[in-house]
This record gives sequence, structure tokens and C-alpha cells, in this order.
Amino acid sequence: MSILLNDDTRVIVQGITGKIGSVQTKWMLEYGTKIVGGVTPGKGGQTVEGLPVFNYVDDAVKETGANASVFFVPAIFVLDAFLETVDAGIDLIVIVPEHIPVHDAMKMRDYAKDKGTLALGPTTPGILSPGKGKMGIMPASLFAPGRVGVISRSGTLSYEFAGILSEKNIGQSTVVGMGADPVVLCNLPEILEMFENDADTDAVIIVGEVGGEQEEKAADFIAHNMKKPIASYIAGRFSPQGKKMGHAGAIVRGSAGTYDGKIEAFKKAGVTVLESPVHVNAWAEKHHLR
Amino acid sequence: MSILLNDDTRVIVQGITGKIGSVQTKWMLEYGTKIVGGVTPGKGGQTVEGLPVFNYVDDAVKETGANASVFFVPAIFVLDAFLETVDAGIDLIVIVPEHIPVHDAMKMRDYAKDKGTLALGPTTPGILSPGKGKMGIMPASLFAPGRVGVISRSGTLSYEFAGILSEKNIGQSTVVGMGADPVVLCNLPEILEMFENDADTDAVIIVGEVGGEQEEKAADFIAHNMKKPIASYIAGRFSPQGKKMGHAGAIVRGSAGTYDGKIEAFKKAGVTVLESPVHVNAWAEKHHLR
Amino acid sequence: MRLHEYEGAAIFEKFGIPVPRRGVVRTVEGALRIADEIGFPVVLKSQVLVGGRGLAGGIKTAESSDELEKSADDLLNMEIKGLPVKELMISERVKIAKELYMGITIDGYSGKPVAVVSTEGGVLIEETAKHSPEKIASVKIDPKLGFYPYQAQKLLRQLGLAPKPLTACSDILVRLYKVFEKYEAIIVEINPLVILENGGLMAVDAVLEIDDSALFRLKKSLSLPTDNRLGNSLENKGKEIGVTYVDLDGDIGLISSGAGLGMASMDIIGNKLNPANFLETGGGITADLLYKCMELILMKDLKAIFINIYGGINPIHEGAKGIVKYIKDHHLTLPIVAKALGNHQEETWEILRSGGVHVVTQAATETAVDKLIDLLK
Amino acid sequence: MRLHEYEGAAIFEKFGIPVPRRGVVRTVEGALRIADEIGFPVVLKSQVLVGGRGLAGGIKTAESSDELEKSADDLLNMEIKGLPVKELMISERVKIAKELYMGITIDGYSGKPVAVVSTEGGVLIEETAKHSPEKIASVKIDPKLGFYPYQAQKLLRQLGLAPKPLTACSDILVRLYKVFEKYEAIIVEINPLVILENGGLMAVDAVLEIDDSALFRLKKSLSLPTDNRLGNSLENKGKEIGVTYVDLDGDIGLISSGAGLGMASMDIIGNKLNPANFLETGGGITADLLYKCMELILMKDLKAIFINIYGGINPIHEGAKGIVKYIKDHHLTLPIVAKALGNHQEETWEILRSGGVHVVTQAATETAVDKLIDLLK
Repeated sequence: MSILLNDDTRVIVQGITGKIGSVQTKWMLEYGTKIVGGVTPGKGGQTVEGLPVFNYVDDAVKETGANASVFFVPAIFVLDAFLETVDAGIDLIVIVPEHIPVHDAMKMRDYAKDKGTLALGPTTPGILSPGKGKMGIMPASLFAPGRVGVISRSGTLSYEFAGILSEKNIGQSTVVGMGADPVVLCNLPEILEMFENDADTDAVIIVGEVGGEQEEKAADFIAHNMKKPIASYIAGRFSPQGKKMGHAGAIVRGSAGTYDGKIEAFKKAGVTVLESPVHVNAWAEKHHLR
Repeated sequence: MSILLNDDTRVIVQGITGKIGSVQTKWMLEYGTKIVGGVTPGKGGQTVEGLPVFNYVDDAVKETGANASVFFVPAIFVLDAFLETVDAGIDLIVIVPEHIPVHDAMKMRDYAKDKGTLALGPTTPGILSPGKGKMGIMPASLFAPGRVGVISRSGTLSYEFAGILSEKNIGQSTVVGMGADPVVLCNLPEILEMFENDADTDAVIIVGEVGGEQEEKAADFIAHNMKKPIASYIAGRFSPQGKKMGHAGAIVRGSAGTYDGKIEAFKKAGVTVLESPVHVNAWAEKHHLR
Repeated sequence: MRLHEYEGAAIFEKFGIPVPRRGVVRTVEGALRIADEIGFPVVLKSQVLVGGRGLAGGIKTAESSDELEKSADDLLNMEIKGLPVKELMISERVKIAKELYMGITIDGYSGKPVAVVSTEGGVLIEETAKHSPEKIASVKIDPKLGFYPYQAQKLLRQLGLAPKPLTACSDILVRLYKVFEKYEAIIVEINPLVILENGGLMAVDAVLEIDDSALFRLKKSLSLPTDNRLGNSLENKGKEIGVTYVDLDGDIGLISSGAGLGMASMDIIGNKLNPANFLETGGGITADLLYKCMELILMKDLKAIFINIYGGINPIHEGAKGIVKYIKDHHLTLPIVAKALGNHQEETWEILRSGGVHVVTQAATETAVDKLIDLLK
Repeated sequence: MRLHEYEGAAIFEKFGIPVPRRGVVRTVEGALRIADEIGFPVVLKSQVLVGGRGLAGGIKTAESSDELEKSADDLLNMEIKGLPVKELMISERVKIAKELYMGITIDGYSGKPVAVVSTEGGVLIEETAKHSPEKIASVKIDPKLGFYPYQAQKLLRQLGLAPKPLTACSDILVRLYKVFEKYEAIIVEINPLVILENGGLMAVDAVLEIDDSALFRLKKSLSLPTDNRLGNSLENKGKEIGVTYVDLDGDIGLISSGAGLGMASMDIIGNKLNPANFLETGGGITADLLYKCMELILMKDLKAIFINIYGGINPIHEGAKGIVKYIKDHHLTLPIVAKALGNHQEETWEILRSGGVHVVTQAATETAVDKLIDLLK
């Protein structure tokens, strides 16, 4: 087993007729993902890569039995399409697009929580379970099957870690992109819990970055709930200060959000802190991961 | 027992320092109601009729153990005060004021339902259980203790029915004003259910009026759930057409809302239909009510 | 408060709903000027705040200046259901392929807004509702969440529209909901929403009724006069003093506290007497208010007055004082029957009797009506 | 997009938040004219989009025309953190009894707005947060329900304010939330919110930062220029072509795909080399975009270029084509190291090598950084 994606996952691609949606559909199919159809309003009846295209998500669900959806919908339409998808009863939604208004993301998060729908993103490369399938844009060549779980706030850093591990023949069970936005639809501890409960994952790598308090909350969760070995890397130690959230943000978070605060929280929780991505090899060796 | 009001009911009066609030407090106290305090923002620390006044509802609850509230708050402040009162954990709220914006009433209703708070009104004379107490403005002289439940959409018609019954020594268990607005916080079937389950109520009188579909829904509820004798009067048979809700309203409701539709629904449900309030005496005699 | 069509159309336009080119005029010359601007053919629509103006002949079309001149003159000299036509809206006549209906109102029982759509727009929409319910679809809206295009589409899909008009309709319905929300409407309605021959959509009528209770916070964004919008001057006067007044044809003045009691009084009077009005005071009876109520109902020729009031909010003897003051100020001699119960009722009866009012002290309204009939024999 | 104080103040005013009388000027003469209108003493505030302008000397007061003339001239010839002061806000100087703080931002972890208030307003508010957390209170807001006076009061009660300023503050906080909601803010802030000597309240600063991703639907209601608002012209240019560009002091050009990978690159470069910038392409690499990125980073004098990209959304060889086209068009000879992995990577490497780029094919960024250091020896 892997987390999130499994043999019962039947995926639709929203925005399938777009340039990106159609190419990514091809790549997801090539990787063995069970894609059952697509949705683009007004393009119902067409086919893409041999898959049926529907106007509405509920039609797609009814006709294909889909239970998961990956979004390549233009940012300004994502909120509406997301609510539609939740209402249609889809269990897992991956929001790849970036530049979703954060006030929309708050509404999406709230709605998904209310209805018990699991959603990742926005601005996520998606999920990839090597050898099983992928929902999103992760470039398949960098991944290898194995027993290490990776969860990353940054899309490209998840590729970097998978690439480094794969080069040393250390495979991954599932690689999850949380999404890089300030408000994401699923927080870090929820993913960690899935990895902890996954029989096919032996250890977990958390790829974080400065800003927000996902890592601090995760550290707290790990200290109380996790037994598997965990390594973490926080990007941004030497980075120019990014977007400043003003006083209110700084006040609310206190020391949360800083590199030092995150590192300290992880160390307290017994998490191995990696100073650089390439150090993951030594950690994997120490824990005999493969 | 009576419904809604009982020996454990500890009432606060919101807007207690106003002209109407203070007079009505006096009258409610004179009727034996257990009033424990009042709330008027900015008037905390004063007393009215010997009762402590608080600035905030949560303070009043903490200090007095209040679990019910009756509103004499100006219409434009009612929404805010209502949400505050629900949040403070009050179980029963009676909204006496009229002219509450209906979009506010929709929000209030939704919030109360979400939090499981029972609320009556807006534009209700309140609740009166003869000999026990009252929350609201019902003039005590017209009521007498007994075993007939009265539920009325119209304030003054509830007085008319109670008056007619009392003159014939037929007492009431509880008289409930639902509120005369198009959107009320508690619908007719919910009150009927309480009367059906009340050991001290032998029969129920429903005082309805043309417009809306409370009576139609109540008829449906009665047919399936009630055993006690029920009489009903619908005001508006010969009345000039009131506010017209336009096509949309008429379309949504179909024949609901008309005098004939309501009468027909009640008759089908086995409810005695009274052509005039005074006919209630014959019905009461037939059922040996007292 | 119901808005005129032209006021509603201006708001719809601001919210991005397509409406015809148009202008509002009070004269034939004005009508000609507007028609010149927008080009013939045009439609002339009487701006009166009653339903059914089309069936009453209040809407005409004109192909030429001559025709326009005549029609405008006719309409501006016309009354519709007793209301004189003072304003005309002159608007472009569009080429209609199909008429739809859409509206949003409040479903009182669930306490939620409800959107209603139909493929059968036009004057007979209520008939359609009765006889072809399958041509009508509706959905309740959670006002906390708002109303999104996907929900509008889901509703409109039930009507079997083609994809293109469906998307355009859903866009308009979402905008209509924003009007409903922003203006705290009791009803917003487009009937008909026209599919044009060129495939576009246009809102050819605009109904917008605002919750009077919300006007206090809408006045700024509305910037419309809110007074004197009722057709009848006495009804406007009632609104001014804060009571509900409905004008009727009879000769018995009727004052009641509460709409329910007022309606019951009408029912009990039945065909035995003819009320001249229906005046409902609402809560909070004061001496001043009842004085003004007497003044208002006596603007008509009355044979008698029937007063049916309960004191709840205020002690009722205050109201009695106002009635008696009016009687004395105006040396009123016509028969007055009053049933007045509630707090301070004994005091009330005494005061009323001091003004020569026939007081009924029993609860049943029948007794009071019988008394009045007796007096008029 | 962060608004200037005067832009924010105008919006606050429109939402009923009391703000000082004021005017915005670009010249000393303008400053004198405004001061004459509102009367001395006045405050002169530099309108630059960076924090800490007060501590940097960007705010002055003037009691007289002479003083104003001198201060205005000083400020208009000043730079704050590298930004020239082009505009001054001249505003009335109010008599301050106490300075409070209030702000609303987004709590990312819960995904909800959060309101923050403090009795210790002023420039040192973040210090207060660290050392006297009891003087700060905050509450999360359910955006579905909105933010009501009773909630604002409940929050403000924690600060122990007297009833009168508490009610007035809660009114302002509720209005501030409406600004936050309407303008899809990332942050709105009043610091300080001043209790005046006469007991009134006034928002003496106005911070409003709008979510860039929401600008598409806000442009109409904002009616403000949305371009070129960043202090640095290269950063503005980055925004124009759709990438995040941060200007730095070094001499190594840095292009990365993704902020995380960019930050990791910076971390790994550490103190070994000095980046001249931080350019993050976001998703969707195309030939055209990478051509423009090359153009942008080469507006500075560079010793070498470091490219660290992954192809996810698009096949990565497209981006490579853009890089090589730029190299050939401009006969670029400076050393370029590129680590480029993802879809079509072999093709990508071939293309890059054809432009003389040193290609690294391993995943670890270290390898690429080592290669660059080697080349620069």
C-alpha cells in the first residue's frame, strides 16, 4: 500500500482539454495511473487520450465511478470547480494550479473540512506513488519504488529529494506535495499520520521552508504520535526575507515561521535535521532504508 | 409541566434598561417569572427592578446562571445580540421586537439551528404558562391555568383565544407566539411536538393565518405524529390580499399560503377547523377540556 | 419597498446583467427624444407599482414617431388599477427567440433564499407553475456559502437548455443573487429573461422588492426616494405614521392591533358590514399613535368605527387616551365600538366610555361586531 | 500588493474608519498648500512601501510654514532603504492620549482570518508581542459568518479597556474586517489606533496589503495603478514577466524553478559565492519565459550564472531552448552551470550543451554548486 493513491483510486482530470491538462493526462496514463475521464465545461462529449470528457463533475462521477480528481483548471475558476467537485462526492482532490486567491483557498479549505473531503494544494505538484501512479505533475523519471515517505511544502524540492534518494537506490513509498501557498487544504500533521499508519512506509522525510507554522505543528504532532524515523530539511536559512506579513503576522506567530524556530521544534521532537538535501543519504544509510 | 418554561428556567431580559424592557420586566416578575438579571451594553452595574444589569450576555450567564433570554433590543441590534446570546450558551431565546430585517432573521435561524439553540420570533409576544411565568409581553389578565396548549402565528389572536377560553374557565397549559414574520426561528411542527409530548397538555389550538406554509407543514406533521385533539383557526379568509411575494413566491409555494389550501390540509390531517375564534368553545366542550 | 422597473434595471445593469437600452420620461416629447436616441421600434412601458400592467394595456410598442406620440399620450393619460401613469420607460424592442423566467425569493419555512427558473417565461408563469411543474426548477441556497455558478448550472440543467444559453443564464442568475443579497431583497425577478435571435440574453423586465425593515442600512447604497411609493395616498400616510393601512371600499373604519386580529375582525365582519379600510397598528400602542390612526381613517367618510385592540407592549389605556382626545378635539359623534383588553384594561374602559365609545369587555370579537351591527340598525 | 498609506487611508475613510485630515503632495509648495488647509501643526509622512520608515527618519512634524518647508524639502530629497521619497502625506497632528494596535491577517495553519489587538500600539508592537504577550489578544474569525461587534468586543475586553473606547474600537475593528474582506487583504492594520485627548479615536496609519492573486477581480473597485509598486525596478520587471525576483548584492545570477528550490540553492551556495539575485520562475517554464529571465538577470553585471530547474508542468527542454537562444543572440561567454531534470531531460541536456552550458545531471544541488565554484577558480 501507499498513502492517498491505491488500486481503488479512479481519477478524473479537471481541465483535461487544456494544453497542460492534456499533456499531463498523457504522462499520468503513461505512469500507470488509473485515469477514467476528464471534465471541461462546454467540452463534454470530446475525448482526450481516449478518455471521455464531461461538462460536469457529477456526470463524470456517475459515468466513470471516479473518486479522485486532479485540477488543471485556471486559477480564477478553481473555487467554483472545487465546490462542485466536493458536492459531487469525490474523496480526494489535488489542486495543481498556482495563484489561487487566498480568500478562495480559505473558503475551499473550510468547505472540504465540513464535507470531510481530503484535498491537497493549491500550488502542489501532486502525489506520486512510484510504480503505482501519480496525480499531478511530478516528473516520473526522478522517482523509484521503495519504503521512504516524502512530504514537501515545495514542489521542486520534493523532486530534488526523490532524485537524490533514487540515485542511491533508495525508493519512495509515496511523495506528497502539500502545496506552497500560505493556506493549504491539508496540513502537515494529517499527512504524517497517514505515513505513520502506512505499512509500506518505514521512514518519512519532511521538506519544509521558512514561513508559516506547519513545521512547528508537525513537530508537536510527531512528539506525541509518531514512532517512525523522521528527517527534515528546512529551506530558507540564508534566503532574503520573503513576503513580509506585517506586524499582525509576526505577532500571531511569535517565533514560529523562522528557520531557527522550526529547527528547534524539530530537534525537540526527535526529528533528524538535515542541513542540506544531500545529507539525506547518510540518514537513510543509518536507518538502513531502501 | 408546561412546555418551554419550567421551574428551572432562569431568564435574563436583554434591553432591560429601555422603557419597554423595564416595564415588561416588572410585569414578568409580577407574574412570577424567575427573572435573574438583564443585559444592556454600556449599562452594566445598574439595577432594574432590583435585578443586576450586565454589559455582556456571557457575564450575565456566569453571574446569574441564566439559561433563557427575552429580547427587547432595538431591531437594528438584534442580529448581533442574538449571536452573542447563542454563543453565551443560552438555551431558549424569545425575540419580541418587530421589523427585524428578514436577511438577518435567516442568519439568526441558521446560527441557532447550527448550535442547537431554541428561539422564538421575531415579532412574537413570547410564551406564557399560566400561573408559572411568562417570557414576553402577553397581558396576564387574559390567561388562566389549565390543560389546553395554544400556538399562534399572530400575537393578538393568541390573546383573543386565551381570553375566550378563560372566560369559559378553560385554562391553558402554555400559550406560544411563534412570531409573525415570514421567516421565524422555530417552525410550527417543532412546537406541536413539544405539546404532544407534554403530560400537562390535553389538546392544542393552532392559530394560523394566510401566507407562508407553516400550516401545511404542520398538517403533515400532525397526520403522522400527533394523537391529541387539535383545533385550528386560519385568519385572513376575507382579508385584502397582503404583501404579494411576486411570481417566485407563488411558484415555489403553489397552492400553499391560501386560506383554502390550509383548511384543506388541516381537514385531511383530522384537525378541527374553526370558522371563527369563538367556535373554540364548542370544540372544547366536545373534548371535555378544562 | 418595490422598485420601479427602471430603477431595478439600473441596478441589474450595475451588476452586469444585460438590459435593454432605455430611458424614462414623463412627457410625449421626452419619449420622442429617447426613441430617437435608441432607434425604432421601441417599447413603451408604464412605470406603475402594480402587477399585471401588461394585461391592463400598460405596455405598447411603436414603429414610428407618429405611433409613439399617440401611444405615449394614451399611456400618460391612463390609470392602471387606480394608479395614474406618470412615467414611461422607453426601451429598445429586442428580437425574441425564447422567453425564460428566473427569480430569487425567500422560502419562509426553511428560512433560506430560493432560486426559481423556468423555460416558460412571460405573463403566464404562475399558470405554468400550476399546470406544468416539470418546466420549473428551484433550489434552496445556503446564504452563508453564497451562490456559485456550478449551483446555478445544476439548477438550470434541469430545464434542458443547450450548453451555451445555460452558461450565460447561470452567469446572470449568479449576478441576480448578488443583487438579492446586496439589496436585502424579498424578491428579485427577471420575467422574461429573453434569449435573443442573435443568441444573446437580455433581462426585459426587472422586479426588485426590498425588505422595508432593512432600508435603514440600504438608504446610502440605494440613493432612491423611499417615501410615498405606495399607489394610494392614504396607504402612504399609514406608512409615514408607522402602521399598515390598506384602503377598501366600505364605510366602517377598522383599527386593530396586530395583522392576525385585523384579519380575524374582517373575517367575522364578513359580509355583514363593509370596512372602509384595514388599519393595523403593530406593537407599541401610544396615545399619539392612536390619535393619528383616528385622523387617518377619518380621511374617508365613515358610518361607524370598529376598534379591536389588545395591550401587550404598552399599557392599553395610553392608546385609549389618544382615541378619546381625537373624539373630543373633533366633536366626533359617529358610533364607535371598541374591544380593548390587556394591561390596565379597566382604566382603559373608563377612559373610552368618557369619550362616548361603546366598550365591549369580552374577548370574542363576535360580541363587538354584534354590538356594532346593533348600533347601526 | 501593498498600498501606500494615503491609498489605504482613503479606503478606511470610505468604510467609516476615522482618519486624520490629510493631503498627498510631491512638492514643497504642495505641502504648504495642504498645511494651510488643515492648519498647523502637521505631520509629514514619506510615502514609501517599506516598513520602519519612522525609525529611518521618514516622518517629521512641523509647527510652522518655515519648519514645514525645510522638512518637506529634506524628505523629498531622501532615500529610505534605497527607495527615493517621491510623495509626502501631510496630515493634521492629533493630540494623542494613548496608542492602540489592531490588525487582521490570515492564520495560514487554520486557514482563517485572525484579528489581533493590543493596548501597546506604536513602532515597538512586535517587541510587545515577544515580551508582554498579555498585552495582546487575538481571535480567529469564521469567514462564512463574518465578524460581528459582539465578537470584536469579546476580543477587546481582554485588553481591559474602558467601556466607551471599547465600543468605539470594536466598531472600527468590524469596519476594518469589512475592508479586509472586500479587498481580499493579506493584512490590514492600524498602528497606531489613537485614543485622542478628547476621547475620540483615529487611525493614524493605514496598512493594507492585497492578495496579488485576487487583483484580477479587484481592479475595478480599487481603481489604483497596480504595476510598478515594488521599490526596485528589476523586481517590478520580474513581476511584469510573471516571476519572483529579489535583488541582491552579489555577482552570480540565480535562476530556479520553485521558491523552495531557490531557497535551497541559496542555502547551499551559502557564503561560498554571492548571488546577485533570486529569480524564481514558478511553474510553467517556456522558452520565452527563460529567455526573459536571462535578460532580466543580465541587467546586472554577473560573473557567472547558476540555473537550477525541474520540469514538471511543461517539458523542460522548452526552457532550455530559451536559455540557449539568449546565449546565442547575445554571444554570451560567461560561465553558466545548469542542473535541469524532469520530463525530456536528456534532450534538455543536449540543447544546453549546444549553448556551451555546463550541465549537471545529478539531483543534488551541491554537485552543481561545486561545479560552479570549480569553474570560477
